[in-house]
Amino acid sequence: MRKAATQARRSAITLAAFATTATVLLASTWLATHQQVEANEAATRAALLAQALPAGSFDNDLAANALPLPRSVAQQLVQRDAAKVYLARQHGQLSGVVLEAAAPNGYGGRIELLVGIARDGTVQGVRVVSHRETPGLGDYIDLAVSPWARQFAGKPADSRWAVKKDGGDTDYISGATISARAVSAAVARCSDYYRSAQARLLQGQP
Amino acid sequence: MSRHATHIAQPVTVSRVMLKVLAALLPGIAVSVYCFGPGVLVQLLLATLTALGAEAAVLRLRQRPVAPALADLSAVVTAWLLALSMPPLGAWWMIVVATLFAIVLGKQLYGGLGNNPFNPAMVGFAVMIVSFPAQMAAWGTPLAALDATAQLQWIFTHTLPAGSSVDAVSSATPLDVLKTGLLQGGQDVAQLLLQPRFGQWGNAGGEWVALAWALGGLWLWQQKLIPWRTPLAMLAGVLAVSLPLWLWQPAHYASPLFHLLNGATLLAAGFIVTDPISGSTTPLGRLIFGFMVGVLVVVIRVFGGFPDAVAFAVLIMNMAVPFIDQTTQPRVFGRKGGRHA
Amino acid sequence: MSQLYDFHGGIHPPQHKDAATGRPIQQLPLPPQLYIALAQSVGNPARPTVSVGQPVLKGQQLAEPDGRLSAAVHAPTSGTITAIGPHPFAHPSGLPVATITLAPDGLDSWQPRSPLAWQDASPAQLRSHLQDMGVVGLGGAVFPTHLKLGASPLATLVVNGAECEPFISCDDMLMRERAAGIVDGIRIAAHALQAGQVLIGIEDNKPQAIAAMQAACAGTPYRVVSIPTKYPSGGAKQLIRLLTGIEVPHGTRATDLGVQCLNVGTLYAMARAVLHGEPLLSRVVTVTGAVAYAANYEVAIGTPLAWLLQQAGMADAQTEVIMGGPMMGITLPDLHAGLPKAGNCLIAKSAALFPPRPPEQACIRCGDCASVCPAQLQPMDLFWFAKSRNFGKAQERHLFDCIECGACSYVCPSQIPLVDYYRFAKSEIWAAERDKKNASLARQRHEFRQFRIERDKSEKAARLAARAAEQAAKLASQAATPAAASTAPAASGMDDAKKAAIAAALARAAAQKEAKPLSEQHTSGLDDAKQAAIQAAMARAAARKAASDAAKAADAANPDSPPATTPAQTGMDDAKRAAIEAAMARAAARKAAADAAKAADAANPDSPPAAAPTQTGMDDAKRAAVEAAMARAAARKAASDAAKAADAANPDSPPATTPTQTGMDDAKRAAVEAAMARAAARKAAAQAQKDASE
Amino acid sequence: MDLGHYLLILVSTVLVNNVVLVRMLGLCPFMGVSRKLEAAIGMGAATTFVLTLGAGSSHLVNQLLIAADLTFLRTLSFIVIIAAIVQFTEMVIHKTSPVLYQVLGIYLPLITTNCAVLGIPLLNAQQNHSLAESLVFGFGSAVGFSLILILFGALRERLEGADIPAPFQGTAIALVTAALMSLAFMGFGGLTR
Amino acid sequence: MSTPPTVWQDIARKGLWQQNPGLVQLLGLCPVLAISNNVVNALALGLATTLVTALSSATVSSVRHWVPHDIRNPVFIMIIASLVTCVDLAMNAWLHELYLVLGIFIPLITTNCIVMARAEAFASRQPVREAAWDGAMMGLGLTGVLVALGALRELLGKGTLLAGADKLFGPAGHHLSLQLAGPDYQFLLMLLPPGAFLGLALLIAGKNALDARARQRQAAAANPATLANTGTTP
Amino acid sequence: MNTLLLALLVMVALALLLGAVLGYASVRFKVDADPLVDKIDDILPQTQCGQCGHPGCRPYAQAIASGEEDINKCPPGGEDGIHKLAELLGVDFKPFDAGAAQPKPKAVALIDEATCIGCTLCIQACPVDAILGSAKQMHTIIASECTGCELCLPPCPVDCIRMIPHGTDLTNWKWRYPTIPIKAVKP
Ligand SMILES: Cc1cc2nc3c(=O)[nH]c(=O)nc-3n(C[C@H](O)[C@H](O)[C@H](O)COP(=O)(O)O)c2cc1C
Ligand SMILES: Cc1cc2nc3c(=O)[nH]c(=O)nc-3n(C[C@H](O)[C@H](O)[C@H](O)COP(=O)(O)O)c2cc1C
Ligand SMILES: Cc1cc2nc3c(=O)[nH]c(=O)nc-3n(C[C@H](O)[C@H](O)[C@H](O)COP(=O)(O)O)c2cc1C
Ligand SMILES: Cc1cc2nc3c(=O)[nH]c(=O)nc-3n(C[C@H](O)[C@H](O)[C@H](O)CO)c2cc1C
Ligand code: SF4
Ligand code: SF4
Ligand code: SF4
Ligand code: SF4
Ligand code: FES
Repeated sequence: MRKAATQARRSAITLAAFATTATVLLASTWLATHQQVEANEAATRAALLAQALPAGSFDNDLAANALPLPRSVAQQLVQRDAAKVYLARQHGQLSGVVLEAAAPNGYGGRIELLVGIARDGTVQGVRVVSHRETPGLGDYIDLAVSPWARQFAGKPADSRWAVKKDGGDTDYISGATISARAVSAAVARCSDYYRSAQARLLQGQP
Repeated sequence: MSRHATHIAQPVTVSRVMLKVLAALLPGIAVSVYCFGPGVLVQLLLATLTALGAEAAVLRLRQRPVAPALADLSAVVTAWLLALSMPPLGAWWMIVVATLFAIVLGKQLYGGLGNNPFNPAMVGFAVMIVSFPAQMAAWGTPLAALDATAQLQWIFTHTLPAGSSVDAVSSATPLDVLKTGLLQGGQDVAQLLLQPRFGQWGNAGGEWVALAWALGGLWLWQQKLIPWRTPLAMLAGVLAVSLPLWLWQPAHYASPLFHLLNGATLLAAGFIVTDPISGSTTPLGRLIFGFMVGVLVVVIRVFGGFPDAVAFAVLIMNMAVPFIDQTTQPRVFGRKGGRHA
Repeated sequence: MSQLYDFHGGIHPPQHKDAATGRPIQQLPLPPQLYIALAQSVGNPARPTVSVGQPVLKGQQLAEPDGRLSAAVHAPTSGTITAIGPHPFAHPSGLPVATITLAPDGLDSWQPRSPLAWQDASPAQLRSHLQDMGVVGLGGAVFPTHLKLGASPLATLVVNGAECEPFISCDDMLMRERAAGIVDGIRIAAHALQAGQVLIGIEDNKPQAIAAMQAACAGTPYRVVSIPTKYPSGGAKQLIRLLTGIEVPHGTRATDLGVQCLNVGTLYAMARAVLHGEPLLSRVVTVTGAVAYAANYEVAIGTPLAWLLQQAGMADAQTEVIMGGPMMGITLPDLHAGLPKAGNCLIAKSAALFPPRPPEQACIRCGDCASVCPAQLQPMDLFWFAKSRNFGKAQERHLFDCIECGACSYVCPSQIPLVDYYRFAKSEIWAAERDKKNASLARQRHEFRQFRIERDKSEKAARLAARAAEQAAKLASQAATPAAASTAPAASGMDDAKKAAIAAALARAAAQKEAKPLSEQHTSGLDDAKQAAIQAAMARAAARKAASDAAKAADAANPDSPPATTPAQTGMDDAKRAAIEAAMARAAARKAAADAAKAADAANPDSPPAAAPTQTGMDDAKRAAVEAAMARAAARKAASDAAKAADAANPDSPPATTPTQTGMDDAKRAAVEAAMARAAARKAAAQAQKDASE
Repeated sequence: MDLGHYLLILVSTVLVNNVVLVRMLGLCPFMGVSRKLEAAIGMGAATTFVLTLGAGSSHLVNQLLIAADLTFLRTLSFIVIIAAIVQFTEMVIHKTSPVLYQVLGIYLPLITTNCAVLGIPLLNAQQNHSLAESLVFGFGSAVGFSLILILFGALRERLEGADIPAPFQGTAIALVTAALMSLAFMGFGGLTR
Repeated sequence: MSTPPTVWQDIARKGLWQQNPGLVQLLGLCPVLAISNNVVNALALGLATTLVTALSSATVSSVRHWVPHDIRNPVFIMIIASLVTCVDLAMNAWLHELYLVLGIFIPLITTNCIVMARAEAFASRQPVREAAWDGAMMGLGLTGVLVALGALRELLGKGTLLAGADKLFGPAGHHLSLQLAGPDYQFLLMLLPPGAFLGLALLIAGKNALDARARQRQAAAANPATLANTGTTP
Repeated sequence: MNTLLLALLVMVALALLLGAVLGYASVRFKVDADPLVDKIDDILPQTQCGQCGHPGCRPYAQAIASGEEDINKCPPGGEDGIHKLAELLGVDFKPFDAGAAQPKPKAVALIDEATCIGCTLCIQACPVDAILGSAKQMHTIIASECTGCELCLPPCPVDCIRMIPHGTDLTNWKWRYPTIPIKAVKP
């Protein structure tokens, strides 16, 4: 057992030496890059949110201005216990909000969305964050695949939030109505919520 | 003269077996043609020609004798079963591509008849539904008023004569309609089934086709060409999932009868799970294989992403066949207990 | 009516039995030549006890069994031995085997027959009588019958009258016509086995046989059971299962489960052998198919098949003929072979009866084969593995439980000759096992050699070290005497000495350690001794034989005898040479025996170093072999000298190559025998070693 | 959270998002150790052990790293832990079960370089799983891996006898088979909506 | 043949063809299959991997004498992991968009079997320069397979080539993208996991066929007499 | 700097702990013998001919086990042997090493006893002690023990040893492969 102890010590020290070198290397790389990385990440986040609200319509850091939604609202919007609303400000004034939302009844399951709404209730943008719609069929709702989602930009609050087939305003792709229907319904819920909560939101409360 | 250890043999051949399978498909084909029109025959023809051509091409490449392989007719069985699973009015290139994948990828890459672990027809079908879900979801309405020339025009040019409704060529299948309806919410199964698409037993016209498949299957069984275990176990698997669900929440889940008469359930029971090559061969293995296919069909139909799941259920279980076979070896004469992995 | 226990699977091929059952068993005249192969049972070929030119009487022993599984061979009629040597044989390989050719003299005169008073005889006596009479199983396996009568008491004796294969009807006719004789046989077997019950299973497509057997069994406790016609109900395992419900697993003897199965023909032959002292000289053969006179014939063993078929009216000598049934029989490669004891049926093929098999197609895994397999195997898997030479897997799936009944081949819609694949796989596996066994023997010998070289080396090293130590010690003592001498050399001298001594001790220890594993086998030493003794005995036998051969050769070479192709001188020389050889061999044998005795002594557990016996045992064997080889060489030299002398003496005589060759052959045989003995000794030693280590 | 939640994770990791066929992790052992069923079973067992343990311990380390704001050390620390677990397992198996060791052969050290073994902890970290979730996620993924490996092993054993066109013999046909398996597994898509 | 190949040529030939990690050794398959649905991603990951293999092989080789046997694995892994993290951080900083696409597969280079395998099998026994060259060649071999597979899948799946090249090459990359089929064309199978397996199978089969042909030609050259009776095999 | 120190602390602690565990385990669970060698040796034909470039089968087995040698170097083992090794080691089958000796039919050595001068050189060469004889005496080969390694051929000064291929008899006759497989010509 003496031998084991010696061997253990030797291995431990060698390993520690390598660990030290590796860590120094890593830490210095990190130091060299972390500012750039953070900037990149912020930009990415901003870009994501910016697809929900047009650039130039706000000047604050949205991610830093997130409020948790009340539980009942979260239940309604995302069918979960927690969700956030991001407050966009222009010159310190509330200029719009971005809501986390979800459509539970997509063809392949939940569709996670960000819905941007201007101060006056106009829908400014809808961005699909994640979905499980059938590739090649229902995935047209994703901006990466088709510009379908852009049709929501600028739609007034009192639009008929339903696919045309059901008598609404939303375009859809025949053979994959469900996906469009699900997104439309989710946007409708957001719009409704905003209208009911507009006053409170203007005061920075969800 | 060749000298074999056994000097006499029954006068059966693979070609004869396959011919009988084709014959057993005829009643179903007849009803299909009655329901969906002559487009079905076009699909069958296209599939057959493609299958034979593909098989010949591969064999030629491999410098193998072509004629005997074509004469065993197994490629035709594959082609027919595939054609019968595809939308009857699908575009011509769809059945061609599907058959190519079935024969080349599903069968010949493994060395041809007898070597393929997966059901070739189902390989072809799965490739298509994954690649072209939209086109694969569009079925013609049964008994739709679309004449032969209009069907041909649709299949080959993707256009319709003036005045024909697109619904006649691109309505969804009952399974799809039900699934969509339920997803949309607001209506329960009973209400949904009132739609004309469902007819009396849940599939206007389609139920007769299904029953004709069953007839063919029974004849095959009577001819001792298929074992009873696999199909029966499959139907039992369908019941084992659909019945409790239906009893539990009839508003959300369709009845077992609906599952039996819709989609490819009975076609599969008679002709697809019974594919001897890709199926299990041990007695217990056949029961497990069939039962699990039945279970998966309903589970994926009800909870999964595909309205009809026969192809995937069969492929998933094909994958498990060698393992099942190895672990369910029957007891050998004189030996204790079975199974030895 | 007793209960029947159906077995899994089975098939119902067309019967075709009527063609040959229309007429009673036919007798035939004696053929001009009889070709009696020496391989008439599952074991080794028998060893001839007669020589060419020797006249023999009917029933006289021609060859004696060589080992337990071997069967004696007798003269089916009286006549003269005209040749002993390779001749076509009824075997699928088409390889010729050692065969005794007998020219009948037409007198058919019996040697004195000695029946056995079986009721008073001990089972051992009965068994040895049966072995002497050459009785083997006539159901197809030609397993020596005396070995099947070993275990008593036995619960059930199953009598196999099923005859399930199409075309064959020899048992059927035998039961119809000679039921009483069969029942006599049953009586003897039941007595020997002390059988609790006797069940006679006959397929229900033989009502006349059933009736005859029932009549013959009247008044006895033996029960005739009619069983459903289904191939292969005549398989021993299937019949046992059918009649008793017992399943005999592969690798288990039926007697361990309290049953034994004997064919009716075997029992009839047994009755003849015991009650009349008649060895197994003839059998009933069904000759059918494309022949004019399909019937069952009673035929002498060794009858040329071509002649027999000609008698039965086979028109075309080129016709392919099956020996056995259409399910399990073999296509005969050469019809010049003599009828073997196993030959129950000859079917001349015709295109109508045997349409050519359609070409083989791929297995579609339909499972038909599995549903008919009486062994409950999955034939398609066996086929799959055999086809792809995956023999390990095939064995795992119990390839060796396959009884090669052919039911699977019969039903296969892909027309795959499945049994061909199983036979191929089985013989490959057997070959691999032989190779494996040889490889492990080779490894042992190689390791022993390594060990020996190592030992020699270390012994040498030890000796050297010891000498060095001595030297050093001497040096040291010399250096130590002058007191004034510097200490350094002394010390170093001392050190050297010590070092050398230590080295020597170490070397010795190592040598001992290495020697140990071998020294632990007392048993092997003993075995070696025994082996050596056996070897000695065999050598002596060989010598005796060589002498008698020589004498015979001398006889043949008698100048009076008609066509004296061989010069008398050479014959004389031969005799001389053989005598010399024999003498030397005898001497060698004696020495080997003495050595063996010594080895045995040495192996005595009391005697000190047990390492020696093993070594000696091994070495002895080798020494004996060397001696044999030397003897041989000497003999050969003598022979060639003699031949030269003869040549010189008689310039007219043709070159004396033949006798020398024969001499060579004899010598070779002796060498082979010695080698075999040695191999056996090795094996026994290895076995003993293994046993000891376990 | 309730049991159903964990069950869902399990079904999702084993079937719907199978590590090998859908996430495409752990493919090297999937291709390399599946020639024989026996080896596949052994590899599955070893991986299950390492992956579950690795998922749990790396979760703990991750908490530490987050607390100390050292997330850039994530990869390094995870892999070191996993390597240690693997090597320890290897030595124990080598000592206690030479048979298993021989079956797993050179692939046991390669568990360290099985992407799944690092990928799953990284996914755990990315998805902010709790300890229990991490464990279930790791275990489920490993079971999914083993399941596929075993079925594939049996399939490949059968393919040994098949008359496969020359260029496809060996790995190519194995990949074709994997393609068809992954095609079949697409059938599970949408099962856990 | 001409002069015997140098060590360097030999290493290169092994890495790029004979012992190609993706086609022959079947190591490093995960990124090959997961990130190969278009050429650009494939190329980016391949280059990143090459960088890591070369650097790690060199490092491993240079420290090989100081590492006790029992902690060989952890040490090698540690070296690789820190190199990978450096690459990861660097890409995150300067190729952010690509970084987002490649996602988890950058840190996973750590466990990319080929990196470790080369460290174990080659670098731990060879001098630094050979080891670095070997690592680079193996990495390039893998990159080659990645790009080939990426091209195959992108072409068959979407009918394009080098779509999104700007992510790697900057705005100028737009001009590299090719659209080779109608905009409607899409064959999803090739873009999904089954397509990845199938594509690699086709590449391997292709290599086998080429090798077989080469062998045959060699045999024929060595023994012209047999040329007549060896037909061409598929 | 703070970050760096913290990082160092964490990593070094981790490394120390694991290094200790591993170092301990490496001694505690040390294994000496490699069971693989036996398994490989079991497959090799034990001809001991050295055609693989190793002095006997076991050294070759050791070389394979340690990964130094390929599995396709043993001519007497034939392709069958390569298959078995490939299966054991879980690697792909590869055809015979093109440069090495190629398999040939099995044979045993036979000494022409008339020519033999009894020099004993062959005895020393035989790896399995299958040759008998002593100085100045004629030598003989025990056919059943001869592995056919041909090692005795070169040393014989009078070239009196020949290799005789194994013949077929009823005991070693084999059923042949049932059909001629329709296989394209092997490349
Ligand atoms: C395999 C498969 C996948 C499908 N995926 C989707 C999907 O992701 N989104 C969708 O809206 N519809 C999808 N559908 C189509 C629906 O089942 C249904 O046919 C359609 O949404 C309703 O038809 P309509 O759009 O013509 O009203 C899919 C169908 C199939 C067969
Ligand atoms: C498939 C098969 C069928 C057999 N059919 C018969 C048969 O019909 N009659 C018979 O006596 N032996 C038959 N045998 C041989 C028996 O298994 C067994 O060897 C014989 O009955 C033992 O008796 P014996 O030693 O007296 O020959 C058959 C063997 C097999 C494998
Ligand atoms: C191998 C292959 C061949 C195809 N051939 C055609 C074709 O000939 N005509 C066609 O319209 N689409 C063809 N497609 C499909 C198209 O690329 C496209 O998916 C389809 O036309 C979608 O159009 P639709 O939805 O408007 O019908 C083919 C796809 C594949 C994979
Ligand atoms: C009863 C029976 C069912 C069959 N079912 C199928 C099938 O479902 N799919 C298929 O491709 N071929 C089927 N075949 C044909 C054949 O078995 C198939 O082409 C092989 O899998 C090709 O090797 C069937 C054949 C028979 C006899
Ligand atoms: S009967 Fe013939 S085709 Fe059917 S499974 Fe058996 S071997 Fe295969
Ligand atoms: S030959 Fe063998 S495998 Fe075939 S049925 Fe008879 S026992 Fe079964
Ligand atoms: S080549 Fe000869 S020495 Fe080498 S392993 Fe084979 S048989 Fe043994
Ligand atoms: S080497 Fe040749 S001459 Fe010398 S003993 Fe051996 S066989 Fe005789
Ligand atoms: S397992 Fe090897 S790269 Fe993923």
